[in-house]
Parts: sequence; C-alpha cells; structure tokens
Amino acid sequence: MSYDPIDIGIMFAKIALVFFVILTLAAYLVFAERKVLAWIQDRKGPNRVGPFGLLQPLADLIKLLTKEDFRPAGSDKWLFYLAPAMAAIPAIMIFSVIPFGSPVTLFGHQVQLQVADLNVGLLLFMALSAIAVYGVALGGWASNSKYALLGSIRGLAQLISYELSMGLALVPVVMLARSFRLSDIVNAQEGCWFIVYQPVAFVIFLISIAAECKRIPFDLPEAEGELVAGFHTEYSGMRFGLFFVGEYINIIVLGGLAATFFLGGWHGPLLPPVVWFSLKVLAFAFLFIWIRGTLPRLRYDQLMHFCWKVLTPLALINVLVTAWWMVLRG
Amino acid sequence: MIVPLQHVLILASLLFCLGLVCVLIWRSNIIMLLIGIEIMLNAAMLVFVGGANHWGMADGQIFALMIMAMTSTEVSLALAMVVYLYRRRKSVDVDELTNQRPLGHTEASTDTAVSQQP
Amino acid sequence: MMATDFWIALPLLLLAVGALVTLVVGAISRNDSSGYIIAIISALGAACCTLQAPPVGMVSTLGLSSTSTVRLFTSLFCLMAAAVLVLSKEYNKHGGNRGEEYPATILFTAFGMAALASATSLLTLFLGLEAMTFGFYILVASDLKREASVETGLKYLLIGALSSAFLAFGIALIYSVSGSLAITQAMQTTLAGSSVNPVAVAGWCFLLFGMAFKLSLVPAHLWTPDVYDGTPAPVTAFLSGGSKGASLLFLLILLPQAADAGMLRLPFWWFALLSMLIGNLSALRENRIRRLLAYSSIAHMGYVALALVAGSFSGYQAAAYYAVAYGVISLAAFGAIAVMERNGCGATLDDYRGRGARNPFASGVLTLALFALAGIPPTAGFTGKFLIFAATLKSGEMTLAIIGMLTVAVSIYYYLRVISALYFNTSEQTHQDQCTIGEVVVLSIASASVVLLGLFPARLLALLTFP
Amino acid sequence: MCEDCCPDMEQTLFYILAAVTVVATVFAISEKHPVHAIVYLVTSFFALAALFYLLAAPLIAMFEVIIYAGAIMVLFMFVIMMLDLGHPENSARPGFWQWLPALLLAGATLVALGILMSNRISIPDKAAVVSIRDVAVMLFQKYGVAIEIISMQLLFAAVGAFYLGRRGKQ
Repeated sequence: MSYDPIDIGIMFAKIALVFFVILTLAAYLVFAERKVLAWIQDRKGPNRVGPFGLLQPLADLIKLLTKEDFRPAGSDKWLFYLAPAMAAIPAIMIFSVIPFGSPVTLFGHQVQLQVADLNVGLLLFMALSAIAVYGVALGGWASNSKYALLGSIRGLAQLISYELSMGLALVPVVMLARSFRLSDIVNAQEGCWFIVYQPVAFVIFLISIAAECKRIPFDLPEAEGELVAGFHTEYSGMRFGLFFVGEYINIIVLGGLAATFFLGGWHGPLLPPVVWFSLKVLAFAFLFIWIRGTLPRLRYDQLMHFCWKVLTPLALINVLVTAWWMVLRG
Repeated sequence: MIVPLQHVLILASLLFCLGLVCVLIWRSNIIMLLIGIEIMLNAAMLVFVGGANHWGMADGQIFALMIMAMTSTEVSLALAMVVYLYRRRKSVDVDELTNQRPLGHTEASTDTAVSQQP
Repeated sequence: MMATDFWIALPLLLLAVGALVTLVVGAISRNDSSGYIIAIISALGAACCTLQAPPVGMVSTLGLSSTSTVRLFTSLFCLMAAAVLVLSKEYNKHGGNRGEEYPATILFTAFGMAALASATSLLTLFLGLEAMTFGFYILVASDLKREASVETGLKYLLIGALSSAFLAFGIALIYSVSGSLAITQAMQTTLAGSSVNPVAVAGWCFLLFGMAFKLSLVPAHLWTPDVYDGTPAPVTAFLSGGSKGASLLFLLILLPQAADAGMLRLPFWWFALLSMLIGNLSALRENRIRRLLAYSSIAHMGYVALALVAGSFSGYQAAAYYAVAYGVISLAAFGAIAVMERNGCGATLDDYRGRGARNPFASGVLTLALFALAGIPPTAGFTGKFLIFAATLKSGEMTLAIIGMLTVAVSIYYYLRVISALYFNTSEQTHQDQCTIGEVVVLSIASASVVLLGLFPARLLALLTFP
Repeated sequence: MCEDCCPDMEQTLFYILAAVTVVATVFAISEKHPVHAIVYLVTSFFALAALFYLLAAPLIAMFEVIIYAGAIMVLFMFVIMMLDLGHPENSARPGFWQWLPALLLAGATLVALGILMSNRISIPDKAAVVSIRDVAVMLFQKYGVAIEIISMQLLFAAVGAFYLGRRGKQ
C-alpha cells in the first residue's frame, strides 16, 4: 500500500461513485419494480410524477423525509434507532469488494475498478451479510410489538439457515478459483463461466440470495398478510426508508455477487466490462422482480424444511462431487 | 509484528479477566454466564493469533479456528438445554438448578405466547 | 497414507464409523437394541485393534503416537465404553430412555478419549479432551424423562466450558512462549528448568486450574457431587472411570516430556493436600451413596495429585497405574449401583439396607469395589496406593505422605458404613433382584480385573513407559 | 518491528481497536439487559476481528465475524427473543457482595499477569508472513486428525440438540 495522493483521490472517487450509483440505482429499482409489477399485472403503474412517472422516486424520498419520525411507547430507544442503519450499512459495504470492471489506467495509475481487493473478499461478504441479520433482529425486538417480534424471530431463523446454504454453494466456487479474492474469482472465469461447471451451486445460490433479500417467495419476516409488515411494522419516515432502501441495495449487491461468482463478473464479448457487469446486475434485479410478480409465498415450515432438507444436503453433495471431480482431474 | 507480543498478551489477559468477572458476577444468569465464557475463549484466541504472528507459523491460527468450532458446539448444546428446561419450568436461573429443591419450582412466569411460535 | 498410519488410526476410525453407523441404523430400524449391539461390536473391535497394532513409534504424517502406554489406555477406554454400553442397555430400557443417540454418543466419547490418548500435538490433545467432555455433556443430560438429568447436564456443561476456557488460555500462553504446538517441543521450552519464562508460568497456572476442574481437584471440585448424583448410573461409571482417566492421561502425556517439572510441584502439593482432606472429610457426612462416591473420587484424585507431586518416573507410573485401577474400580462400583437402581433401589444409604440378601451378586461386586477404594490388600486400590506412597516417600515428601495415609485410614470408615448397610441390616425379604447375563459378565470381568491388577501389577507397570 | 511502509498507523489502529474491544466488553458485562449486552459484545468482537486482521490473520478475522458475531451471538439473540428473556426486571441485579469477590479475584489475576508480562520476553522475533494458503495446507495436512475430531464434535452437537429437542418419543 503506498500513500500517493492521486491514489487516495482515486480511492475516494471510487467510493463516492459507488455510493452515488448504488443509491440512485436502488431508488430507481423501486420504481422499476412498481412498473414491472404493473406490467405483469396488466396495469399502468406510477405515471403521474414527471415524464412516465420517472420522478416518482424523488417524490417518495420527499414523502419519507417529511413524515413524522415515530417511536412506539415502551420501545428500546437506542436499538430502535440503530437497527435500520445496521440493516442498510453492511449491504453497501459488501459492494466494496465487488470488482465492477476490468482494471483501467488513469493519470498513469493502474486503477482496479473495485474499492478494496481483499484476499478474503468472499469471506467478508459472508461476514457482512451475517451482520446484516442484526438489523432485522434488533429492529423487530426493539419495537416492543408482537408482530414485529414475530417477524424478526422468523427473519433470524430464515437468514441464518439460508446463509448456510449460500455459504455451501460458494465453496465449489472457491475450490475452482482457488482463492477467496473476488478479482481472482473473476479472472478464473475468463475462459468459461462457473455457471457451466456449477449449475447446481448457481441455483442454490440464487434461491438463497432470494431468501437473504427477504423477497417473495421467502418474505416471511414481513409477510403482510399475517404480520402487518413484520419486523418493520413500527417504523416510519426515513427509518422505514432505510430498511426499504437497504432491501433494494441488497438486491443490487447480491445480484452483483451472483454475477461475480457464476457469470464471469465483468467478462463478456464486444461491450465494455462495466456495461457487461451492469447488464448482469440488472438482469438479476429483473429476475427478482419477475419472481415477485409470479410466485406465491411459502409457508413458514415449508421455508425451513426446504432449506434444511433440500438445499443444504444438495449443496453438501455438490461440494463432495466437485471435490471428487477435482481430485480425479488432478 | 506491528506491536510487541507483550501488548497483545496484556490485552488478552484483560479480556480474559473481564470474562471471568462476567462469569463470577452473573452466576445466576445462564445467558450472561455463557457470554462470559465466550469472552474468555476470545482472549485465548487473541493469544493464539498474536503468537502465530510473532512466530510466523500458522499453528496458532488453526488452534484459534478450532476453538471457534468447539465453542459453537458448546453454545448450541447449552442453548438447547436452556430451551428444554425453560419449556418445563419457565426460568433460566442457575441457582434453581440444584437437585435438592423440589422440582417444578417456578418463578416470575412471563408471557409465553412467544415461545409457542415457530 | 501408509499402512502403519492406517493401523494406528484404525481404532479411531472404528469408533467414529461405529458411531455413524449406529446413528444411521438407529434412524432406520425401530428396534433400539440393534444400535447397542453395533456400538458394542465396534468398541470391542477398536479395543482388539489397539491390542493388535504393531508397535511402531511416532508417525509424522498423521501426528498420532502409538506407544504401549497409549495403546493400553486406548484399549481400556474402548473396553470401558463397551462395558458401559452393556450396562446401559438394560438400564435405559428399564428407565424408558430410548434412542440410538445414546450408544452413538458413548462411542463418540470413547473416540475423544482415544484421540486424546494418541495425541502428539497440543491441538489434538485439547480437541480430544473437549470431544470427550462434549460427549459427556450429552450423556449426562440423556435421561430426558427427568428434568434433573438435563439440569445436571447444563451445570456440567457450564463448568466444563469454563474449564476449557482456562485450558485454552493456558495452552495459548504456552504456545506464545514456545512457538510450537508439538508437545515435545512445547514442554521442553516451557518447563526447561533454567530461565523460567513468566508467561510460561502463567500458562501452566491456567492449564492446571482448567485440569483441576476436569479432575475435580479441590478448589474446583464443587460440581462433582451434583453431577454424580443427577446422572444415569452407567454414565456415572463412564464419567468417573473414563473421564478421570483420560484427564489424568492428559497430564501424563504432558508432564513426562518436560525437562524439569519442578515448578509444578507447589500447585500439585496444594491440590493433593486439599483434595485428600476435603474429599474424605466431606464423604464422612454424606448419606447419599453417589454423593459419597463423588467425594471419594475427589479424594482419590488427591492421591493421584500426590503421585504427580513426586514428579519422578515412578510417580508418573504410579499415577498411570492408579488411573487404570480407579477406572476399573469405579466401573465395578457404579455398574453394581446401576444394577441395583434398575431393580428399584433408591439413592440414600437407607435404601441400600438389606440389599446384600436381595441381590448378592451386585452387592458382592459393590463390596469388592468399596474395599478396593478403601485400599484393602489384595485389590488394585491397595497396590495403587502403595505405589503412590512409595513414590512420594522416595521423593522426600514425608509430611504429605503421612497426611495421605491418615486420610486413607479415615476413609475406611465411610466405605464400611456402606458395606454395613448392605449386609448388617435385615429387612423384609421381598424378592430376589434380576441380573441379565451381560451385566453379570461385565461386572465379573471388572471385579476379576480389580483383584488381578492388585495381585500382578508388574505386567501393567511394564506397559506404562514414559519418555 | 516490520519495515512496512506505515507501521505507525497500524500501531495506532491496534491500540484504538484494543481500547474499543475492552470498553465494549466492559459495557457488555456490566449491562443488565441481555440484548444490549449482546450488541456491545458484537461491537467488541468486531473490533477483535479487526485486531486479528492487523495481526496478519485475515482468515480468523473473517471467521470471528461470521461465527461469533454472525452465528453464536445470533443464536443467543434468538433464544432470548424466543423465550422472552429480555426483561431485566425479572432477573436480580447482582449486589455489591457478588461484585466484590469477582473484582478482587480478577484484579489479583490481572496484577499477577501484569507483573509477569512486564518482564521482557526473551524470545526471538521472527516475522514471517503467514498466507491463507499456508494456513490451509497446514490445516488439512498436519492437523487432519484435528479436523476429524472437530467435525465429529459438530455432528454430535447437532445430534445432542435434536435429542434434547424431540418431544414425540418421550
């Protein structure tokens, strides 16, 4: 690590860029979700604010900011305030290890299009998504409300369980790339994407990240039919907004990770790397929205059984098979 | 080595003592007792990692990894026992865990609606 | 992996695979006894393998040693597991405690003990000890019908976790001084005699305190009576014999490697003194037979600490002999208690009145075991105590040896109380108790070994070699 | 001391993180409320993980967060929430007489350790960098038996927990 001012400047520029892009993208993902859902359900969706309703996210932001910041009686003040941040911040931090483009040369400096190229990048992702659990848990617990508590208990169980299958699905990726470093993983896929070698792991990972995002069909922590809004029932204003945006940031980040681990990251023909990466991320986001528009919600016991009785054993067998394959191939 | 090994050791002993204090003062609360033990084990891990760094060998890191795995088994079993006992007597007070007392002795029965949930 | 590696690892493999097979078979079959039978077969098989294994030295690729001491203890643990399984089969059926988890966990516990016995690095040693203790957490809590059993399990777990924290911290400090986890190297650096490193001293203090918990030596003994009292009787037999034996082996693997263990003399001196005094004196007032035996076990660990005070080769040999002897004796004692409890016997001394007539076989075994614990001549208990006191006197610890002998004399009183309750109190004859063939075989073998070990110690001592 | 470019910064960071760890732990153990204690403890473990990272053990640092903060503490949290133990008014606050022996003992231990460790340690300072690959190779080759033992133990943790949790067969 050298402390050249230009390097530091580039570093800050990268951080600012990532922040700006992710937050904007998250806001527009909300809009896109509403539009796509409307399209699936054969209606128009938001179209009043601005041309084609394009200023709708801005209007939503203003609405959330001007709403009363409400705290229920008997709630735990500090944890109640802390929880939304604990849900949103890890999601943004994960993006720091994702390489979103091939290295470029700026002012005579080789610049990685990645905020931090850690040698334990993959594990950092696992660690931060483990920390993100606290947002759900503390948010529901601190609200001092039955629905919120039930939502967060469900959320806890669900997130821990699916984190396991997610981790196991990533083991073959590490075995193939022989590194925890995300740039190594991307480079290892230069010839052939890992989805070709590891279709099972990819499917398991995809299902697990859908559960990690708490999206339909795995949105039990916030099942509005049973639990009002689950763990964030009692939140309002910008604190609710943080939970809300955190969820969409999560979609972007997990989509980016899925692309990095299985779809070759920024690799792709013809188009520039950054464009390829964005396309893959947006494709995943569209997939999630599509799933939300078409699938019903699972029952709670089905959710847990599916993880423990199907996904985890399958992922283990997959690891075993991959190991044998690698040993036999030499 | 960024700092002398002694400093790592002093920090670790500080943590170990804090864990010990936690165990000793919260003798009656199983959750806090386990937390105290976790702090003590973390102190041991810190020493191992510091030692591994000092000697330039990976042994210490591996021991630290094994401590983590071991402690997670202990905690999971302990919490399973806590849940078992709580279902039967609605209390997690270690002082009540004496065989001489009449069984079924309950205290401060709290709202159990939550424990019925999934 | 070479062939010798395979041979050395075979007992471990058999125990582990046996445990897994037991679990799988238990999940498939509705019949509980199949699990027990598989477990007994694999424990006996592991014991046979240990006896068969070629006498090779250390093997570097696996980090497992296979000296005669190691093989002796491994086969002892496997045989003990098999015996406990035989005893538990009937006991658990009677107590309505079903499930294949129980025999599998016994095998797992034996696996931990065997791993500990053959360890050459501190990591394997520690993990073996922890695996064994972990198995006992489950076994102690295994009687789900009684809340007290799970309570005891939780208590034992908390104590065990605390002691493993001490142990881990101690090993960590020792590692930070020596820079190696290999036992030989770590011991020679930290107990080198000249230029004692203060961090190493601190490490040894923590390690010994952690081991004091596992061995229930006096400042850390308070859990013992409760745990002995609240546990299913066959598990108590295993706990008392096996876990104490394995914990002693832990120290016996470490200490003889040291160049000079003189700095550990002082802590062992105090452990020995306090354990002998407090263990024996508390047992005098005790009216529940298991608590009485728990205090007696504290006292016996005091005697073993006495042997470790000596710190010489003969001291270690005496301690190892005593570990074997105490294992067999407590198997006999708690096995007999298990048989009696299965036939509806209560926990206090009053409940044992007249049992000598109702169940002459079990009472006879219990009497023999109590004689052995008291140190009456033809038994292993006498020979063990003789070896210990001989080693202590040779090393010049006159005061401690004399105190030890006095406490032995005191201890005879409370053992005789139990025996007198068994035989010299008539009660209404109701019916004869039943013993199954398995129980008779196990208890007979245990009693025979108590006597044979006492009469012919030389064969055993020849196997107990320390580097 | 290593000849790295910027030892001062890492050194300062070490002491800051050490202070954070200790302070968070002190808050955790003096906190009456179990959920608050867990939040403080997670902070402490996070700082500890950063310390591990500074001590050139990135693997352990990440597993510290994944396993301790992400699994064990979440398990505690889960049990507290499920059994509704988050009511400190029901549990007695330890009195002064419970604090006293604990503090005395801990103080004595600490003073002893301080005295012991303030002596210079006369062991050589070999500064070799341990890479993740080194750890992995040593873990799976030299300590293969340890892996087997711990995996058996993890299996039996599951067995034990299932055994305690079953209701039907009793």
